[in-house]
Amino acid sequence: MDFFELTTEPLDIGAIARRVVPPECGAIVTLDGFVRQFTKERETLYLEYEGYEPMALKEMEKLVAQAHEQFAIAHVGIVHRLGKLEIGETSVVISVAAPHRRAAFEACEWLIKELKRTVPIWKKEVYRDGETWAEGGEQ
Amino acid sequence: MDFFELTTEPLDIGAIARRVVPPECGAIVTLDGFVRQFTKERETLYLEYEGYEPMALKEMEKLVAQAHEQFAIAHVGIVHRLGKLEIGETSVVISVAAPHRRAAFEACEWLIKELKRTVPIWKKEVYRDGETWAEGGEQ
Amino acid sequence: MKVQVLFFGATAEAVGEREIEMDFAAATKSGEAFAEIKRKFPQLNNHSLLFAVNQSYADGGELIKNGDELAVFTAVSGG
Amino acid sequence: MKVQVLFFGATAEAVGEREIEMDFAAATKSGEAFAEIKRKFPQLNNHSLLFAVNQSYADGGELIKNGDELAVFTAVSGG
Repeated sequence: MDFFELTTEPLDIGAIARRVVPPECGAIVTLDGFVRQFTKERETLYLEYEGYEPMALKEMEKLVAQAHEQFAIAHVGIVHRLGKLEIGETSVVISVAAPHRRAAFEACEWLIKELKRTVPIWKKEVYRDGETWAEGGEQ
Repeated sequence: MDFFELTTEPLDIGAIARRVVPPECGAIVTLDGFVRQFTKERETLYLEYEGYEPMALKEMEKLVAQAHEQFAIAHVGIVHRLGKLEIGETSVVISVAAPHRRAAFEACEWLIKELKRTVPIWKKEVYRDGETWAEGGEQ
Repeated sequence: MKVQVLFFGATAEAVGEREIEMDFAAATKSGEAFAEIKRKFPQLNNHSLLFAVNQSYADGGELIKNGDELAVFTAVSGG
Repeated sequence: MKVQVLFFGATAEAVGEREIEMDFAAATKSGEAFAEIKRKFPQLNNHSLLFAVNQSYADGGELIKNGDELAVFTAVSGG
């Protein structure tokens, strides 16, 4: 029941979390990343996410496999949205179900950190006064 | 934009998470607790949650205030469902928005731990072969 | 001095009531009041109990006043 | 020996192409191939770059084969 997907459609956090529920688990931890309106007082109008899609899916698959090695978790779901995103729209959802919630928190936090380091997806921030491709480590 | 509520209606995780979004934040961490089908190989048919409602709301309010003191977070939403819950239904959602996701993870984990210790809500587990009021510390 | 005493979940089941009225002497402290409730309902001693006065956890030292709302319940199990 | 070279985001913008074909000598290692790409597009040196061969991060030692898919991109910024 693990999954990792790229989509240009809006993300439904609840529906994604629900897909990682196994019968023996009682808690899901979900990270919901979304488009900030302000970054250091500069106002973002919208974002565009671009991915190297086949490599992004492979890297997401590796992260899920590594998470299972490192943490006592049941299932992981990762969905990243690509394309144009308005302010407040969800860009990424990572849901982790585990028998014990400690492992779910740890794995979810590890997964978002690694995703931001390794999965080949880039965001272009479009401001009132210009646009820029964010390069990693800036956030 | 903090909130803490009790309801007998089904919980929409995504809608709850969305309500804690402030414009300067980029991440929400959400804990979604739900009805397990199996606890130590015993099969649960359904659960009934009962709350000492006015005190539960006061205790939730205290937790939110304490979380703001301890963690650099923006907003917290806590909604606990009461009444009869079927397998797989969400019993509690805690969403924390923060400028930096580390604080959101820490605060969310602290809030669910404290909620399970202090907020006067009890669950009755109904099995095929009987029923029992869970008493704290058992989970 | 009349107070309401509330029971929930396992304590409501043990006592067979969700709410009763009890009468205490003036200047009764919450610890004494809860000891009296346990004497009145010895079946409560099968449980590990928590006590509240006016919707806050009690430390035993609160002075009970007329019209107060007391509550007796087991360790909470929400979430 | 022909390979595809892909660019994304900031590198696509710098190079002005999303995909080009390049020709390398037999037994070229990925590190040499990427050095040649940077010589061909010196504007890439304004960026901190990552390299991939066949959709995996490259360590510079991979032997490039005919038909391989190379990619050059900046530090990722998803999430």
